[in-house]
Amino acid sequence: MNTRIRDAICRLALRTYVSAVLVFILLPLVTIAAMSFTPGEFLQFPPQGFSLRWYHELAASSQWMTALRNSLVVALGSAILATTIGGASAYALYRYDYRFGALLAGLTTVPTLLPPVILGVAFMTFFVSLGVVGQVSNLVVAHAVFVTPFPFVLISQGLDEVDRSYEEASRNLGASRLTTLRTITLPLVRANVFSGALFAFILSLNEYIIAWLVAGFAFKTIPIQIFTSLRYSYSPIIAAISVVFILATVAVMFGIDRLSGGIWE
Amino acid sequence: MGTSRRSYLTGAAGSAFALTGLAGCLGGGGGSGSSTETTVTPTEDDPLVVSVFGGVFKEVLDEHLIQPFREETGIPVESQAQGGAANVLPKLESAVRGGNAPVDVADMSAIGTLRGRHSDLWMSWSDDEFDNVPKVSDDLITRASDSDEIIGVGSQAWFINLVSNTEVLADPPTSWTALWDSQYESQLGLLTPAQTSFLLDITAATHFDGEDLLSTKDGITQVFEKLAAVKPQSSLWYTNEANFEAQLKSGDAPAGMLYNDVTVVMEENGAPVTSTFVDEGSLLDSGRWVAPRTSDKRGAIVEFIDYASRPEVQDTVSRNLYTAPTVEQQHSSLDDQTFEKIVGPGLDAAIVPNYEMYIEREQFINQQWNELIIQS
Amino acid sequence: MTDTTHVDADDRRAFTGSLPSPKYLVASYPVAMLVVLFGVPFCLLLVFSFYQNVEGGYFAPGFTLENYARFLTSDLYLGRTLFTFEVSVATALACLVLGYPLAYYLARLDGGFRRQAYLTTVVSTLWLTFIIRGYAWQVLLGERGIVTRALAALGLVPSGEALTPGLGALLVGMVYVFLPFMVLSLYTTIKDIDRSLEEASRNLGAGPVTTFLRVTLPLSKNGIASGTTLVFILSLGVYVLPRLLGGPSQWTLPVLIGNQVGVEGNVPFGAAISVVLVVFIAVVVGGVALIVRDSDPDPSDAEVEA
Amino acid sequence: MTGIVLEGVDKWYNDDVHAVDGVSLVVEDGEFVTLVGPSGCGKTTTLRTIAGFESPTSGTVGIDGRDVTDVAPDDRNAGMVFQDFALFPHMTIAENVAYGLRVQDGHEDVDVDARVEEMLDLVELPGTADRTPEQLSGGQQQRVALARALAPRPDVLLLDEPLASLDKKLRETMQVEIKRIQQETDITTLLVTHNQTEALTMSDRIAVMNDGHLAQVGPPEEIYNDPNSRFVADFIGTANVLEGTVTRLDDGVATVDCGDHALRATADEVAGPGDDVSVVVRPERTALDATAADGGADPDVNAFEGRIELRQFMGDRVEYHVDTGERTLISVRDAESPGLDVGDPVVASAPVDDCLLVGTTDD
Repeated sequence: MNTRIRDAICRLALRTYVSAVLVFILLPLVTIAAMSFTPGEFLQFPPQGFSLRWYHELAASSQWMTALRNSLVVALGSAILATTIGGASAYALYRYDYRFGALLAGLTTVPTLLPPVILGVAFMTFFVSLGVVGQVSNLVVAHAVFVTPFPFVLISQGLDEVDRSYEEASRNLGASRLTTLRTITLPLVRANVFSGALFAFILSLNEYIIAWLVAGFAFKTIPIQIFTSLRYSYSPIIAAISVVFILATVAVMFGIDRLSGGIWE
Repeated sequence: MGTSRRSYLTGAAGSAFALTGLAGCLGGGGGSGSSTETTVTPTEDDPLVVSVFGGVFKEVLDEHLIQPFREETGIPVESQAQGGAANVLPKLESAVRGGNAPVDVADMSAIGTLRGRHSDLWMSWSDDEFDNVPKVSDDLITRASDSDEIIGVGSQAWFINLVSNTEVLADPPTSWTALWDSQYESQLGLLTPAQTSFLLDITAATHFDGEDLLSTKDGITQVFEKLAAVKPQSSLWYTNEANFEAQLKSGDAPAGMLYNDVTVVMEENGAPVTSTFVDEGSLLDSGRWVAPRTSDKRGAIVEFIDYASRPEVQDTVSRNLYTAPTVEQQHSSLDDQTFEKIVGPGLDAAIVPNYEMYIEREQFINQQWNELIIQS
Repeated sequence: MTDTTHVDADDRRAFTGSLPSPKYLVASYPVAMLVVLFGVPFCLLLVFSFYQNVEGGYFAPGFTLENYARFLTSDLYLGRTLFTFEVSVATALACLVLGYPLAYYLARLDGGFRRQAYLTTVVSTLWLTFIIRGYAWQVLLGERGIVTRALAALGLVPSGEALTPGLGALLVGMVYVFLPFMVLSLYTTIKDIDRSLEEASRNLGAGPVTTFLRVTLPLSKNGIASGTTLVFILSLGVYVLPRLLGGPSQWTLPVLIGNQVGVEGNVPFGAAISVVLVVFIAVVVGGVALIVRDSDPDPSDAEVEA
Repeated sequence: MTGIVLEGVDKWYNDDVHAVDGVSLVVEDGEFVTLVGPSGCGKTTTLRTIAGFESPTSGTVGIDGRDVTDVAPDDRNAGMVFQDFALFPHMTIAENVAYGLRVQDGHEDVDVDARVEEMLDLVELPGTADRTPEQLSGGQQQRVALARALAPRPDVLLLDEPLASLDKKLRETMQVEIKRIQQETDITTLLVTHNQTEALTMSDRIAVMNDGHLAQVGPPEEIYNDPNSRFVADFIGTANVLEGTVTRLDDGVATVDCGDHALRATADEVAGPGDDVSVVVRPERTALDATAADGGADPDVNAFEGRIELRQFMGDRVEYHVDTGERTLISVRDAESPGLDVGDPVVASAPVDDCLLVGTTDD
């Protein structure tokens, strides 16, 4: 066969395939978005008409708004906590040698590799044993541990790229260790710190099973609220909140990408 | 088991206590000692918190129970949606153990009420504290195991009926024997897990002349063996009503077991479905108003439960939710047609689950049940 | 992470001075937090797995092997373990086969903008809760879902029948959820393969297929190993998708754990299943690490890229 | 007050790498000393020990009359210029220069601003205050690094290969600049470099370091003209080194048997008959003559017969490699002197005074 034709066929097949996969990835999102604009009572695709009805109902629903507020509070708290833990761990490992350094690195990264349901059960036994049940802080702590690997890894990457001589120059100019951390090291890895925190935030925001096992009685985050609602009906309001979440997630991802100057490159 | 259940519980509580002590201030004074003697009046900042089932339940109860109660008594009250009863209880248990129950009153399934009783979670009352509770059907009152005190008062009752899609099945099944009828192979939607489905009770009532069989392990095994024969007919084991509703409506699973109230709502919304009170008796399940014993609002709790048990409140809720009122029929003012639609041949004709069995043989039943529905 | 020859000048002062070394002060915060907030819960999980369940009640402290015995002697649970394993393997392999061409295409795409747009699309779903994604597929594969209708129109499935719940729906959902991990893992590896190697092969007269099989594929084996392991491990832990897209016969171990703890109130047994699953994962990770020890298949690295 | 005092500084890494081996060195007030040596000789470690980034295994470090061995880097008041300049990329030039003052207490803003201006004037970069490091060229960054190090008025200035990343032309300019600034500020300076030309042109004194210890310390002329070891001779400048054994020693002149030649060389008292030694001859001290021109042997001159093997034109001079049979000698002549071509027979000769006897080993 003619080589050029053969290559062209290969390339065409590949491009067709890639398009198909991209459709596969986008289809569910597009469908949900389209259905959220239905004026009717039920999920329909294609939707009959266009209406923001379900977005209004969402905004007017104290249940959903409470869940949204809960989600944001938990995600914010756990992102901050996770960033301090992951950041300190990354800084310690980057700055010093420890005989058990690998152990600390492992301890920091392993929570994401474990099935979340197991983390959830572990935290449940933990808080039950402590006798501290139903506090929002429980969920903040549980999610923080779950998402710590992300700030850890991103900040480690950032520190890895920071030349040690910047810190030495600062110390040499008379800045104390803390001043150096504050004025040199942190500003230089700021993008990584924010990216890590945002990853942690978004992951906590979207996490279900740990939240369900650890959250107190009647405390609902958005994923819990969606799961519970699915039990009773496939209301378009679920599509509406999903769209809100998708947009928020994409916005945050975009922010991370801008911050870190293209994390995929 | 040689050791009594209570001694296990004491042990568990003891260890929880020790750990609470270790936790120090974290527990916020995790003392879970009886606080029933003191009663606090709810305020706007610290209202009476009532948890109810989510979805339509909450909407209706907010409008026809919570709001009117607040208007009439002036007691600040707010409602919360809880998840499905099954997964709520373990959390409530841990909360009460921690001494900080997040709600004052909960609408609890009958099984949940009994589980809570085993763990000594509930506040108890004597009959004479209430005016309206005596009108509630005795079957729907749960009492403490070691005294005559009331711990749970019927909130709503609901029937699990045989339902079918009228477009697919011209001749809807009316007997539970349909579940074993190969005519319905791969057509039926059935509830899971065991303590939501009550298929053990249905099987015992349909094939074994009543429920005595369920009092022994051998009997239960026998019932499970019979139950295994419904598997070929099942097209869907569901936990989410929405799941089966969609398939029932579309005819994907043209028949099955489903709550009468849910089905009636579907029918009224124009879906081609019908709900049938079964020849052998529909299954009657019900909820209870319970109060975690750690709540400090005893006075308001009693007032609320008594208000909820008023016949006219019960009737209003029933008219809107299509659940059965829990007061005896003579106190109800529902017209015959409505009564027929939501209670069918009456509470007495129904199969009442052997709730105790599900608790005493929990692990055994769950294991058997999982083997039944999961293993192919 | 740190060069081993560098010893900080401050360390010495730490031993001669009276102040605690900042070296250990810095590490003490993450170590303390992780030990207390992760290590302790995990040990408690282990401890609870030996507790006794109280029927109709809670649990009783003590030591019993009953929970493990129940798991290991039951066809039900062993069968579920096998099923969980099979689903995870199937997911990992399907993601590999489906993701490789895409990753290859993206890695070899010249245009910065187009690549950025495609990559953004691929990862756009990555951080979205499984629940929304599972819900979307529930709708798409429902009896009136457009995928169902499209497949029915093509005569691939009987018309008017929902594809969910079912094994097919579960696998579609799993692949959907984990494909981005695989693509990113492979993408970073393939991108690092020097393009001139492929060109050299073509130059020597090998066709595109031969070049792929003899050059590209062997050079990307690290990405393949880390991506496949990562997807496999994450698949083992999925709870939401079997609940949303599968019926009881598609329930995996995590669902059973969730049911034991959250529904049946049997925390000790749920803890025991958890421990078994952790051991299983550790064995798999250890095995993979042994097999590809010298080719750096660090799954956490792949996660980072993600 | 003495600028920098190192006393018996030893540095071991992990008990098996002996990076610095008993270095003692004094840099006087206002003096410019260069620490020169090949990569890995321990010179950077020595400098970092002075700055406080490394801690000596034993020995002491003194700056400005103060023992700073156990003092943190930020309390040593030793300004340092790093090899890659390490200008803070997230700060402007002015912020970089001001940094050392800002992190100290008690500096008024106006004072800081004045000092920044003064420093930028000193390094001849006025008007760059608001730019960022990446907007500057390599040479400009170098000047900023210098200004930043000098701004807090350090007691000593440490320069760690500051010119290594610059191209040749710029490097030469900056050598002059650094020297000028050092003289203007009269600051005690220790420069670390592997570049012998830098060492020779800039320093008041040179300390040659090899394998962790100091090989020779002295003014550039001394180091160049009178190396005390084969290593120093080889490392600083170009040298012809001939190995042999001392056969006779009289009046400070040794006769060395180099196999094919018996050389006469000016000897230090170190050598005695039977010692293995090296004889060092600088290329520019080696004369080249056409063979026919000379017949008799001058006792004060060592002569080697050979042929031109290679001719390299260097602009102002020409370098010849002469093949004398057993070895190749390098000789340098002015570009103006009569040309010799490859293959021409020549006699390379070096006066005995310019042939220096040193030990064979590096010690």
